Amino acid sequence: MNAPEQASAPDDLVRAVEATLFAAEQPMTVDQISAHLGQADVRPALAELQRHYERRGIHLVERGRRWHFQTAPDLAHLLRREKEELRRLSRAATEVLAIVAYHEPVSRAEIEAIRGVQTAKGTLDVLMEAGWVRVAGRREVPGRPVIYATTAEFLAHFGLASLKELPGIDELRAAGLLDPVDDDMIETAMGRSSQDEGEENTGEQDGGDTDEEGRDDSDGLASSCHNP
Amino acid sequence: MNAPEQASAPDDLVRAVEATLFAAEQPMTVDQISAHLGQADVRPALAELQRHYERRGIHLVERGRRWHFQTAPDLAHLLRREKEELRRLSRAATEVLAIVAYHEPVSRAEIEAIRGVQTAKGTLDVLMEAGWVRVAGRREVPGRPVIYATTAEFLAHFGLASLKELPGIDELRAAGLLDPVDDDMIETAMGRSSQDEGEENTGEQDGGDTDEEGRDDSDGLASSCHNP
Amino acid sequence: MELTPDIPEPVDASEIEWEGAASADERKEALYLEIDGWEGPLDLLLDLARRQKVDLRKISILELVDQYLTYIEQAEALRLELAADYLVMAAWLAYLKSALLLPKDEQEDPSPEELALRLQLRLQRLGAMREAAARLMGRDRLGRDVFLRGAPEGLRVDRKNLWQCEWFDLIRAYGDVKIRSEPVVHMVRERMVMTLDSAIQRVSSMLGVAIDWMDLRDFLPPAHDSWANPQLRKSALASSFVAALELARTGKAELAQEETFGPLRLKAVKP
Repeated sequence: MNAPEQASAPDDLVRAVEATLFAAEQPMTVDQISAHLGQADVRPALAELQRHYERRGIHLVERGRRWHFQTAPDLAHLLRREKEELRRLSRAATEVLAIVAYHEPVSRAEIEAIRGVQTAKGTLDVLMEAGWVRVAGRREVPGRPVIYATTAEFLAHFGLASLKELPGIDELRAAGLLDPVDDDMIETAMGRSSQDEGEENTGEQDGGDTDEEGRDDSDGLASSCHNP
Repeated sequence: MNAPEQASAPDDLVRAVEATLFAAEQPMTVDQISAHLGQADVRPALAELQRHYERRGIHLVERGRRWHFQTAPDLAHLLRREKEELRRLSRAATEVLAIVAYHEPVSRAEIEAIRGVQTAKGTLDVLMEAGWVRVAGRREVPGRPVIYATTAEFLAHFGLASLKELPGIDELRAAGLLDPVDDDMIETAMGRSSQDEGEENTGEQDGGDTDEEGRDDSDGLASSCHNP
Repeated sequence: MELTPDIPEPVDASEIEWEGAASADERKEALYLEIDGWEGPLDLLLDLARRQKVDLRKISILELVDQYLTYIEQAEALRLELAADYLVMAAWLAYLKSALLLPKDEQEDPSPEELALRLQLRLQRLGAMREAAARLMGRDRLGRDVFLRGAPEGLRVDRKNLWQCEWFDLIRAYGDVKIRSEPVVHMVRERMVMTLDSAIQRVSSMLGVAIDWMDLRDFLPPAHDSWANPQLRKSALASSFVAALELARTGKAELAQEETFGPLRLKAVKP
């Protein structure tokens, strides 16, 4: 199992990239590393480092076009104990996160259509506060709803190089399960009358986040769904 | 120079020590590492890691019986990179610099008295950052004000052998640098209006004492009295 | 909703991490108690569908409808107050069921089969996201399973100003300071003037010997030697003018000017 690059000392650029990423407080893009090292072409060095580290206790990984070192996943059991517990996400939040990731960019109404319930304002806030979800603009349809997408931090946190690595995404797409929801009949069946939709749109036109609050209050019907 | 430990993948204990020290927020003693890894004897692993990393961009070092990773000393310059930006000295700063050069050593109060306006502390700071002005002690008067003087860098930047090479008042005057802008205008106005007058005018324009004319604003008033 | 004392506290959704379908069995017994366990009718339907223990693509919609309606009846029997959307869904499912059982030729568009398929797709979609969420949460997560460097040195880019100043700007600035701040006193010292006193003296003595009107300019010293300086001449003219005004004020001289800007003439007033 002798990898050739391990047999000799790394060259200066490889050492420099290694030291830079090691010292960095944030994951870095190729451009950032390159700018830090006098515009050198750092890609070959990154590839060499990635190979070098792949069997070590530290790995060099690319997440959403950003590179960082992290401990090897198989050593998690040794390291976990001293680290603080991650805040546990509510079931609703994990579901919303998955929907954003698999469908992005996605509006709140679309999230709600998939889940079949209103999404409390706090749920998206929690995900945005965690740095995993961001506002990605507005959809250019009537009402111009805000649309959401995931962030580079999301990819880094869940160990994904890109959204293409989301578990099972290809199968889900092939099965048509990631297609846009367009089903008025069932919308109606679930108590989300067209009147509600209208209000929603009006709310979103007001822009900003305040509309979300208003909606939760006004949709007394919907909120009472799971909180009778 | 093929070190034997590089030829194969590190064993699990080595990987565990590597990951542990990588993720540690503080340097760790052998006992702490060992306690973390089920009381394993980690010394051989530390020795192997130290050998492995000694030619890389990261080193494993022991300081005061505690172990930690750090950037290789020869790459330390990468951690603090300087980016130089060309910036033009502000008008106020240029004036203060000139005053220091002509009057050094000079206190801030004196600079303000000469400029006739308050001088922000930041202005002197900029000049000191530029390396052109330094604190040259304190004046032994009540309040012991700090006094400022120019530096060797100042002379070098402006290509001066010494401050004596600064042009004297007479030279400034000859170069027209002491002609007040406002009075220049009056001068022009007078020149035009007195052209019909002849001799006096010619004298003014040719005269060696050009500096005198127009210096006193009241002259303008006086001349208009008799200039038809 | 009113809970009788023997009904266990509903699980707060914000406290639990979604565990996927695994808990469905455990919940079976307490089905009718867990109104708060579902986030709306679709959630309940999904849970019921999972109880069929088949692929979501193969669930029996009719069976599902029956299960849902049974659940609603149970809840009503327990006099649990159901949210409106559960009841709307129940009504819709009852309609769907009857439509599915009707002869085919009387169907409207979309057909009940189509509606059943869509419902099934909805459940699949939600189910897929539930599973995806669970798989996502189960990945090696940064800060839980894998860790960044604990104490990175940090990279710093210090911006350093490279100050620029040209020689001419420096000298020019000093010139400006001098111009702005040199006190007037300085200029007076350097300038040759005829003082008002000497002008009064000169004008009044000359006026004493004059017989007729004299132009003010004739009172000035001859324009040669030290008096050739034009600046000094201006000063002498100004001072002589003021002297003339002063003599006129004190009644020692008369002033006359025939036209605007014309020659100013003066003559002694004989006592």
